[in-house]
Amino acid sequence: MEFFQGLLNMSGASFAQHMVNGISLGSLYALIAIGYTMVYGILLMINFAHGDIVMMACYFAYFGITIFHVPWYFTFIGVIVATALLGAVIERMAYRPLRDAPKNSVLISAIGASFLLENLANYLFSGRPMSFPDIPLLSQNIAVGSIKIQAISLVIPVITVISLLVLLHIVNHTKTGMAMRAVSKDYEIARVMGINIDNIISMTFIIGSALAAIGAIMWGIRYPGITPYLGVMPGLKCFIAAVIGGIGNIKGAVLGGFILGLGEILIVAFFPELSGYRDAFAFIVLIIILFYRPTGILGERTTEKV
Amino acid sequence: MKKLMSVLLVSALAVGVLTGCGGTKKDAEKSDVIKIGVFLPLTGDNAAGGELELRGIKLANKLHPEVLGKKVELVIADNKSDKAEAASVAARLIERDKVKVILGSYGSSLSMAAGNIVKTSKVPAIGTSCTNPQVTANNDYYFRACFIDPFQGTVMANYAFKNGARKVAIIQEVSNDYAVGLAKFFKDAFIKLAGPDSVIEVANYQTGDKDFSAILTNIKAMNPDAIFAPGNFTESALLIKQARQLGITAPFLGGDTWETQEFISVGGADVEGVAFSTAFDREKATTAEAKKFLDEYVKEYKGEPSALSALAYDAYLIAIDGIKRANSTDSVKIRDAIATTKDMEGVTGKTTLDKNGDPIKGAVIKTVKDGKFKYIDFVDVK
Amino acid sequence: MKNKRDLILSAILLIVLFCVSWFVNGELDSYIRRIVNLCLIYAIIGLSMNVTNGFTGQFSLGQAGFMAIGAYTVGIFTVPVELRANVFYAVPMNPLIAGIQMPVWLALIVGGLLAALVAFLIGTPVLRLRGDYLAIATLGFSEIIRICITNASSFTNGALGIKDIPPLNDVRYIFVVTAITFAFIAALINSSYGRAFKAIREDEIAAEAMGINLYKHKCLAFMISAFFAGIGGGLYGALLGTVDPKNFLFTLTYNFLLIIVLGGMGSITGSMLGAVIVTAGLEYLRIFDEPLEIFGTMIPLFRPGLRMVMFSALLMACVLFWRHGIMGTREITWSKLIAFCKNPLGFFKRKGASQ
Amino acid sequence: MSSILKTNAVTMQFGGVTAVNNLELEINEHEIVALIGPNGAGKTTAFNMITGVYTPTKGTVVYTDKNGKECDITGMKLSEIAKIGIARTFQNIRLFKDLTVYENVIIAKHLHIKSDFMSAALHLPWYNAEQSKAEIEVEALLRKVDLWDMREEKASSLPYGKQRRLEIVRALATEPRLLLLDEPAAGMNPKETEELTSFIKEIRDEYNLTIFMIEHHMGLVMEISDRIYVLDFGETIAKGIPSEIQNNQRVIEAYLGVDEDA
Repeated sequence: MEFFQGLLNMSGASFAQHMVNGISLGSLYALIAIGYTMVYGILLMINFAHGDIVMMACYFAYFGITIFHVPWYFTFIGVIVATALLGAVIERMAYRPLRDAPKNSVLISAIGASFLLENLANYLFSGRPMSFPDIPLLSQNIAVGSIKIQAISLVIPVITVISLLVLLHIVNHTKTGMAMRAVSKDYEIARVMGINIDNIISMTFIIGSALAAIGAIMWGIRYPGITPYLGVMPGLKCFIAAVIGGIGNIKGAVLGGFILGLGEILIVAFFPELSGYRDAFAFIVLIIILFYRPTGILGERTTEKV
Repeated sequence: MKKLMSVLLVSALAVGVLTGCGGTKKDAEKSDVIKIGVFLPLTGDNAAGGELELRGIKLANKLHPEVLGKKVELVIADNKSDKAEAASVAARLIERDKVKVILGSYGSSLSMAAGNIVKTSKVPAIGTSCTNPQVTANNDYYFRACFIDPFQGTVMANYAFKNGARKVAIIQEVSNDYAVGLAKFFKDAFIKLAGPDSVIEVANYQTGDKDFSAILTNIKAMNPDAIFAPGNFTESALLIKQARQLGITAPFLGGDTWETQEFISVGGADVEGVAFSTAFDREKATTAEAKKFLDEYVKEYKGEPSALSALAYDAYLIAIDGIKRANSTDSVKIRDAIATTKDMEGVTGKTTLDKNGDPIKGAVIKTVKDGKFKYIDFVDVK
Repeated sequence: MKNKRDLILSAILLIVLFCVSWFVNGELDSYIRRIVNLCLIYAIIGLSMNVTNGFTGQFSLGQAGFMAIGAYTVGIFTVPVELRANVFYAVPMNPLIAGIQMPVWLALIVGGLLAALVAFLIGTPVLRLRGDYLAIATLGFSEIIRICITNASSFTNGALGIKDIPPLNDVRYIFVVTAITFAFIAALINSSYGRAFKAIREDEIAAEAMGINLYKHKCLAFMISAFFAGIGGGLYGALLGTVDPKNFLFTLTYNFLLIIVLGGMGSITGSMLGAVIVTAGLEYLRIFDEPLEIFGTMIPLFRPGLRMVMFSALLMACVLFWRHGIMGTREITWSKLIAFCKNPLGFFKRKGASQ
Repeated sequence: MSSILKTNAVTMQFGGVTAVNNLELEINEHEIVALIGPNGAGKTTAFNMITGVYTPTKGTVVYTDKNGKECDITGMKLSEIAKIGIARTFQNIRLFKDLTVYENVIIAKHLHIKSDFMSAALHLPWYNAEQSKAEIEVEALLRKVDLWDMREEKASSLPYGKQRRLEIVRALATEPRLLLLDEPAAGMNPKETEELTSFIKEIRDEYNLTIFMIEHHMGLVMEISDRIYVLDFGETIAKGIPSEIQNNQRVIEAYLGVDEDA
């Protein structure tokens, strides 16, 4: 059957290659999804602007290295700081004023923020793509037998796991983390208990955006074309990854990221005819998951009080 | 209170629309200027191409500021790489600014969106680099300065065949009209040359995709002699980069969109040795106009001019030439004159428009060498 | 009594407006015509979006997808058969539909119905979701629709899009469609079903306890919304004369989001106002894209792109400082207008107090 | 007297916790029955099982409709329950806050509108007929409970007592046979409670209802209820007429016990 041609004549080598591709893409999704899920976990709102924060971080890196010739390791630190600040600012401007507003207003505000960032980038940096600075150390190729892999693709999963552990530590074993969990459970109570909600939420955004920056750097090195709309698709897909894993659940985000990354690669690997539909895959998975397990794979079920 | 504000806002905007947005240029009918409208994507996906073409047009206007003793004034409008915008902008140029001729746009679909408007309001338009045959097909008021995809596709197919390719793979940006059209013409032409099953795979990706490892891994397994990958320069550059990383050595072939600095800056060393068809190169700068263009361009903008700028420059010349021969500022007369353009000496050679309003001109094939675009070959129409 | 008066007044207004549209169509240039047409079409879609987001309180972002369905139906079926070979030059048109040609009005209705059908199919899984989940899922579906259109070349001509759609830019025609849409939705909202929608928006559990079948009514609202979005999309396609998948990126939906947020979620007259302000406003903001000279010095600020920055900033400002938009959930009614004419200042004082 | 609602050993478990265990209720037509018990005894859970908010883990709920036909309504959808003539109010008032008093009540008439949305949207004769009928009934109802003068007020702007009353009126508008009231007197001052007491009696007779209510206010309960069920930790610890309950040892313990803890 012609349709399954992909399945039949796939050599072991290409399959291995596909797996490698999938894992490297998946870990990238996972890395960005963590930031998403963490913000959602605390605020119970989609930070639509997350993808665009990633985009901005890429531009920061570009200006740091290509324009101001700062060595890349310094630049990256700078980028993370700058992006974290950006995140805090966005929270201050777009979300804090709506703290007690209906959910939909917050959602619209989030969409507005992302739309604003895109247009701002478009206006400031023009629509012309810029090339993410090349870091030979990370972008070089490594060949394992017939399997080719980029150095960065080995780094990404490590970074992902590290950030995962760090984040888990922060959330579970630090005072801030405890406060965060309190806020996510019920911020009226948290307020009464004397937690400064605003600081905690700003903190959440700072950490989330820092993660976005790390993700952006990895993304930029792997896919070095920077445009104002760079963040849109990764943003959506990583959100979907977070939902699949169970939004608000940090481990879930990682799981979701890998499912999505591998899925996207393998669907094309097995059914080359469907390559044009690849971007639809993420959404279809999303809808299936939402249908059968609205709270995601690792998310706990909730019942409404009447 | 809010309500009051709202009412004020409404009226303010409404007034603004009727006066402000429309009447910004009161001198619509000054007799000593001829207005030429330029609608190009200056923001959005196609901004890069748009800017390059704008350079060409501005340069042309600098070198040929007058016609029929009147000053030529450019009215530049951004169509945001968006069709709805393109249509509004075209209407605005015609109705508000009373332009006699329209130049643009980069991107065939954008040009097509304006097609109906120029047709119904009888103002001639000259496409700069919209290579899709549909633009001028059954539209008497649309012309263009560039060759069209069927020709471009055939050229690349011949080139591939001449260089020993017998089985090729096509990777097309499936959501890009330009890429899909070009891929089709290439496929037809190549199958004619190398037999029915010489195109072993047609893979698709969407505009904005960043990861191509999956389709590339599939194609690697088929190991084709060459890969034809028409599409936006950003995506194409990333595609080629990843192909090289996966150890695909087959040469990449593409279309004229690749000739932008971004293609090289994003693609880096990996895009060395690709081949693509385009309209112009220094090597073929035979005409006097071309010399002038090259010198001025280098002075004005530093760096080598791209074919896009050259084509835009020629589009302007075609318009001026038409107005001169029509010896009138009446759009319809100008249109008739443009339709009969013959051996108009421009930067990309002598331009003669056929009955569709498409120029009969050859194509240049270029490659990338040491981070620069390099001339390989010239293919004339046979 | 009061009702009769309102009916008569509305009828008069309608006639007046129709005459206006007649005038616009005959007397004004095609640029103004185009803007007016866009206003009307955006109003239709804004209204449709308000049915789900504003009245039923279901935050859906699928409008672009439904528009695409409508636009493509009109595109595919109104292109003259003899021109089709020329349009579908890459992949020949599927024989199933190659022969079918429809008048615009029929194509519009078919498009609307198709959109409604799709909405029905989508509704089953999606409408169980709440808030942002629903938003993201509907957004996902509109992307899926777009991707399918991109790939189903033999029906939709893929990325090459459909050209040579007989252009429809008669303001009167579009005005009539808008008027019908407005009337229908207004009547629906003021009917028992409309109140049921509002009940769902206010409190789903209580609404259910009142015997309102959530799924049935949500789905109904969703389908009606899709239907009119389809109609609007059809007109949009016919106005442009050419459609391709890139027209219907999900960012298109944001325009209508701004319209209903600015006009007021859950206000029909608000949506109309919003549509006019946003569409006209976007044209007005165009001056920000043009280089501006003051006393012969270029202001570097003004260059392409600034306009869209303003646009998005407006959306933000609107949500942050003006959450209820111009109308909130109120409506402009004849009685209010009359009260206003009688005593403008007092009218606003009262309003001010009530807020 | 014939039964209108029966529950056969209904049990509700959340995870490991048993909120209600083997509840055996029987409510007869035209009765006022009260369900009392300390906080967390599972009273509201019982309500939610009857009205289909929750599906019982086991056991069945049987309802006798107006033609005297018994039907199993276990786990039936809340909206369906309302259609067959069981209306309820909520512990924490659930009015349509941003809508007017009038709208709140007329919405309840929607389930009696037979015509489809098309004829509704086009305001076709048969719809208009139904509609005006509904309007007349609502007006009558609102006048009766003297809320008519404030029909244009937003529900949320009503004083608390009135909101409680409005919620009951809204439930009445669905023309139920069985009315479930979840703590109707909660948060009311003595005067409001007085009014409520008479109000409940009044509507029971006026609309020939059966009323089943959860209530903490013993004065009210003892005064109006014909029979009382007492729940504690999900178990039915007593049932009977008010006088029996008043001096039932276990009930007193249950309450005193709670009082001590509190």
